[in-house]
Amino acid sequence: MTQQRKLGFGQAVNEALRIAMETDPDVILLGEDVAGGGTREGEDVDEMGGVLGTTVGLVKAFPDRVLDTPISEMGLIGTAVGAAATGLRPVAELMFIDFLGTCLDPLLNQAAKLRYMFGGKARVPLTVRTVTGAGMQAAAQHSQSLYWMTAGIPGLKTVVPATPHDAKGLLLAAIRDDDPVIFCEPKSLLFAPGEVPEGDYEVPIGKARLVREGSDVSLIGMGATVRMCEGAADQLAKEGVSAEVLDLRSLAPLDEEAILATLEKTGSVVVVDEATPRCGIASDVAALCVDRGFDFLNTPVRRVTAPHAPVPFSKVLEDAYMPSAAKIVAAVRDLRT
Amino acid sequence: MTQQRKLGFGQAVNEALRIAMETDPDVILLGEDVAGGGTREGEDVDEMGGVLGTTVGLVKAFPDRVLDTPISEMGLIGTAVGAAATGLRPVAELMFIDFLGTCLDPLLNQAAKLRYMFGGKARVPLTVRTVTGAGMQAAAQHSQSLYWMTAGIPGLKTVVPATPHDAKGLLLAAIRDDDPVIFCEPKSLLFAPGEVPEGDYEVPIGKARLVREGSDVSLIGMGATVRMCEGAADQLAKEGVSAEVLDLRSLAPLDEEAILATLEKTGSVVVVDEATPRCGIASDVAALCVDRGFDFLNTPVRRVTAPHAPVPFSKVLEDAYMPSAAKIVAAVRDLRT
Amino acid sequence: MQLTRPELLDAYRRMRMIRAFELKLAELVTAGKMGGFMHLYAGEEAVAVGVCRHLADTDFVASTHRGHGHCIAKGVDVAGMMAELFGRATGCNKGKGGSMHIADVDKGMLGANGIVGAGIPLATGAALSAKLRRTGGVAVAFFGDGASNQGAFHESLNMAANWKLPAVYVVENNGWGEFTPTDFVIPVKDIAVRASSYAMASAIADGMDFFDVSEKAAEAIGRARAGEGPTLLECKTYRFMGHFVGDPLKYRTKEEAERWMQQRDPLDGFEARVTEAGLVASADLRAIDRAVEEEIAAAVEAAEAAPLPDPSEVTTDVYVGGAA
Amino acid sequence: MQLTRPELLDAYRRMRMIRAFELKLAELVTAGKMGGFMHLYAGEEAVAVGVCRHLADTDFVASTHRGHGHCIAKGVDVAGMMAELFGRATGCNKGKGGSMHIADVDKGMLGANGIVGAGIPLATGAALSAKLRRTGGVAVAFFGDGASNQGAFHESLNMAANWKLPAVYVVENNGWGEFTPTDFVIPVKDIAVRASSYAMASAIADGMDFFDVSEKAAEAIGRARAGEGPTLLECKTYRFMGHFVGDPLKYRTKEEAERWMQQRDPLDGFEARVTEAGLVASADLRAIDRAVEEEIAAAVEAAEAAPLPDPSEVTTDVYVGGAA
Ligand SMILES: Cc1ncc(C[n+]2csc(CCOP(=O)(O)OP(=O)(O)O)c2C)c(N)n1
Ligand SMILES: Cc1ncc(C[n+]2csc(CCOP(=O)(O)OP(=O)(O)O)c2C)c(N)n1
Ligand SMILES: [Mg+2]
Ligand SMILES: [Mg+2]
Repeated sequence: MTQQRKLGFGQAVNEALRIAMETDPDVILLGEDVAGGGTREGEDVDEMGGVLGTTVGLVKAFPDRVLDTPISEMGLIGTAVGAAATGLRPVAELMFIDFLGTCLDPLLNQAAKLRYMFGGKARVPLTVRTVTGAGMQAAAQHSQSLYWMTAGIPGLKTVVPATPHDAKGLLLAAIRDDDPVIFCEPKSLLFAPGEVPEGDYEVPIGKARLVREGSDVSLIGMGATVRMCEGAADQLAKEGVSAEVLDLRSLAPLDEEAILATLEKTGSVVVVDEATPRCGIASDVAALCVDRGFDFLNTPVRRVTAPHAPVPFSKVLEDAYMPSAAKIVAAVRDLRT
Repeated sequence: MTQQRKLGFGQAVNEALRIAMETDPDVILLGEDVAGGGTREGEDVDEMGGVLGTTVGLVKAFPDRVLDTPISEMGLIGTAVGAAATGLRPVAELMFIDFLGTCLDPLLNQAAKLRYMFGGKARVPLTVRTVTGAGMQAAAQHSQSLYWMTAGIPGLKTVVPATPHDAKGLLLAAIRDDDPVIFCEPKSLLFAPGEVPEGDYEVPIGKARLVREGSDVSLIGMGATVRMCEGAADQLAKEGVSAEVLDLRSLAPLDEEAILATLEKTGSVVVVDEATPRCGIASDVAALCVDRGFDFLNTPVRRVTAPHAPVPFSKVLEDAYMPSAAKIVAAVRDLRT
Repeated sequence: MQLTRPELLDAYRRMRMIRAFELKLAELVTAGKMGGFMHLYAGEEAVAVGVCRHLADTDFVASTHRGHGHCIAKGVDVAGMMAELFGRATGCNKGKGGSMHIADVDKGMLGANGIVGAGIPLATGAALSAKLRRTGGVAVAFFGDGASNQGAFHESLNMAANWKLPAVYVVENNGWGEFTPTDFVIPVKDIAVRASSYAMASAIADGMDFFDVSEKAAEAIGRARAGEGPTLLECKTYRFMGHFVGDPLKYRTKEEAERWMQQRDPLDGFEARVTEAGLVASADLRAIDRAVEEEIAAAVEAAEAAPLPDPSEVTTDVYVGGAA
Repeated sequence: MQLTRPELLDAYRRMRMIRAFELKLAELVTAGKMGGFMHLYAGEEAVAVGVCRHLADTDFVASTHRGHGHCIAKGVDVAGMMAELFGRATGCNKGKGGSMHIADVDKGMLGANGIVGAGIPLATGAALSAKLRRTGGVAVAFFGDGASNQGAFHESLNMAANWKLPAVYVVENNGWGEFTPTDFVIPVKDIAVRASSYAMASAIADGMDFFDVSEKAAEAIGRARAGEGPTLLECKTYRFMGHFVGDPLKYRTKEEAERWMQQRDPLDGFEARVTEAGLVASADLRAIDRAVEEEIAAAVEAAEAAPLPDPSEVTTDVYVGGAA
């Protein structure tokens, strides 16, 4: 592979948005400050392009297609659903997934169900971009990993890329998907650079990524925890344990075959998720292993997740709260003794 | 045990509310039509006491403490949270749990987190009563079993009684609990009668109920699926299979010890939930079995749930959608071949 | 605004169709031939028909839990609706939606909605589509007085006013939200005043008078098409039957209901107006009544004879890609 | 409404404390000594202090993401706040909340809130408690112009007006919501007009003028205590610093900000007014300035020296019953 340029995760998202808008006039962006205000006539000011700068520059390129909304999540997401059902292909930004509580209905009862309730006579090609996860001391209401709530809703798809490469390709796939897709941008990865191909490409939704091969244990992560799994694998290698690392990428649909394949290979699984432990992706993976994968299991399936608690503010507490390579290594050691 | 009187599930709830209000002046009810309108001066009309009549009569007994609200779930649940944090012990009604999408934030980010965010300096003794489940052809937006969403939120408790006896005792425990509790009333059980003791008693939150003893397989259900598990156990008994039936009752906290105890006894578990399959209680139970219960497992853990789809309207489709004794029996047979 | 004779007959036919359809459903549900939660539109016919007569299939409406009237007014096939309510495979939603989700997107009918207030942002989105895609279309949200207390109402109207969207927000103020009188939960007399929070145009129509609704809807829709922004149109009306089929109606007085039904029935009012003006003869209307009854009887017969959905349909239509 | 000399000095001391506290935080965050998302209240001091001076510990306030000013005005201990922002075990939230959740329920401070608009129903609930428990207390919700576009605003004000709750809704209209000018997202000039949707009393105060805010807040709080229902009080103000610490401020002109800071600084206005009236000498105010600086310096020192929370604290306080 030829030497590629490196982009931050956010820059990769920005590039995907630009390509999607260039290739389809029905793609629009709407959200709070996605243009970024400050565009009054004759004033020497510049737009912010989102609270984290992810959409910077797009309003200049597509002046009529990047819409700042009021702080009205129910209104803006509901409007995006209605627009998607009537010909547009909107990319709505929910600034942080923690705000899901202000706009769940249009996703839960409208976007996810219109097609089914109407007997197949509707499509809702909506993408909701949102920021997830902890690690920036943003505290209890700006650090959650609530993708389990959307992943559990039939009719929605939910993806969480772990690299800038996948961020660009999965976002392009999400926007062009005819079903509603929740696209998660892990806070702790937003500025991490990685290789990103030029041009237009898609990463298929529903396919996990085998990050590294191994034979003794399978470390299954997603989003921000993939790096932790890789760190743990490095450490375990030093201890003579060969760990395979799988990046789920797509939380709904889940790539069951990839999970079962790595389980069959190693016989032992540790699932690592930033989210809280109850009713989450980690439980689904474990449940799959003990159902269809039962005959392959040589050890218990361990889940390394956040505790059943809100996200604390103080750095020491937030560190104690989050999964880490060390916690993964400890879980693997425990499985092998 | 002396012959007891029988009450419907809804009547048991009504009785619990009356006792709670009699024994604590800070207990109030608020919700849409919980009084039930129609109480204009001098008009010969009567109140409805809720869309399903569950709260009938209470406004007459406690005129200032049963409040009809506008159709404003965010406002009424948020108000209930604020009231709970400042001295009242509100019982708010969310008419159907499907409406969670209009009022998730006050539960997810306020009720569940205030105490933690404030370093233990707040308590939110709130109870939210809500109706769950399918079986009445109420279709996609009035038939969901979304208790997995609240069970997954740290700081909330979630219970779903399966009998009028437990409905009364769990509701009294929920109202008197100093943490926020989501109390689920399965639609299909609301008018099913059962024995209910007179007077004031509580059923502890966090404790499962062993419904029947068995030695070959454990059927673990909750709410409306407990009856299905019992029906399946009857059928299996005819086939010479001894099934133990466990009623979880409390979804959060989960009675892990009771689950592990029945697994240890039978070595084989089938979890039965009316909810959709992803990120649900069934996955949590299976994940627990393959983690702490691994050494007891003789068979895969099977989940009998609704499919990953919205709830359909047509009776034939709704029947195909829901779990049933027959589906449970089939799952057990499959495990044993 | 003078209506032609065909227009008058069509308006009457639609109003009569709604009335007859709803009465038939009450009969079928009470007889146990039909299931589900059923909210009937009888009494409010002039609103749906007075508004929708100004709309084309390319214009969108978002409806409520009380959606049959909006469907019929918007041109959804009555036989398909009846089959849907019988849960048949031939229903307009393949039997998957039922009364609370009855829809036909091809007719610009974005569905009844089981979530009070949820149709308001959907219509707002349809209006945004129309504006950005320059279709020349408009979007209408129908919703009740109770729905005007939902946050979705506030957020949507603010956005629509801000963006001058081609939308019309029609609040059907029937004096009740389930069993609670409107004045118990709304401290203002006219919901139309809420437009002032968004510097939005507003109007109040007599929802029992087809001509008044039609005229004010024409103005609002005209403004929307002309790019002059949205309107909040309040129609004062009354629900003749219970909140749902089976409602014991013990919370409101018989007198109140009878007053409305005897003095303000929109079909009677229409008939008096057009016959007195000599535009249409009663005999013409009776002929329509008979035709409507026959169409409904045929729809029931066809629906009862139609096949039920195959159980395998339970997991289709979840995703465009196919099964779940 | 004449203030006594001690009242004037106390008001100035609180406003100065807020200003100095916020400037110190900007310094600490920029220096990397403090983390988290930090929204500063500098410029809006007259609003928090002008309102809260009429409240007792038994009255409740619900705040916003920009909550330090409301805390200080409501009497929350500054050392405890500083320790909280340093994430220390001695913080008023044990280091678990931080800036966006800083609170002290014992002082009637129901917390900053990371969810825009979420404090409005919380205050409404506190007002319901006060009314039903007959405490004689009132509840105040502080929120921004942007928050007035949230459904929670609409639903809460409607309920409060309906029930005549002892509540005051204080909208801090600072002309911006993050980087978006208020007039980009709100089509009405005065947010106060939104009270008319609920037949609620309303008033507009100059949020840079402590005396005007204090007077209008007194009237609103008086009405609430007297059982005459809630008020929507709009205070026109301006945020002197960025939306958050680190905001490059490229979206608004320097001129706009300088105009406000030079001509409308609430502290300067207060000083001019009281010294010209001969009620207080500038020297007295300088003495307060010094005392405030010392108190803050001491708070920083104490906080930096204070212990961090024990990692085991991560799972305490989730439930009253104890650990998760
Ligand atoms: C979000 C939500 N809350 C509550 C309900 C239950 N509900 C169904 S209809 C209704 C009353 C609606 O009143 P209104 O908006 O005036 O319409 P109407 O029934 O009078 O036509 C209620 C409370 C619901 N379906 N959705
Ligand atoms: C529900 C929700 N949406 C969006 C945000 C992100 N956000 C934080 S502050 C803010 C602007 C708030 O503006 P305003 O209400 O005017 O208060 P101000 O910051 O001007 O004091 C936004 C959009 C949030 N925290 N919560
Ligand atoms: Mg109504
Ligand atoms: Mg502002």
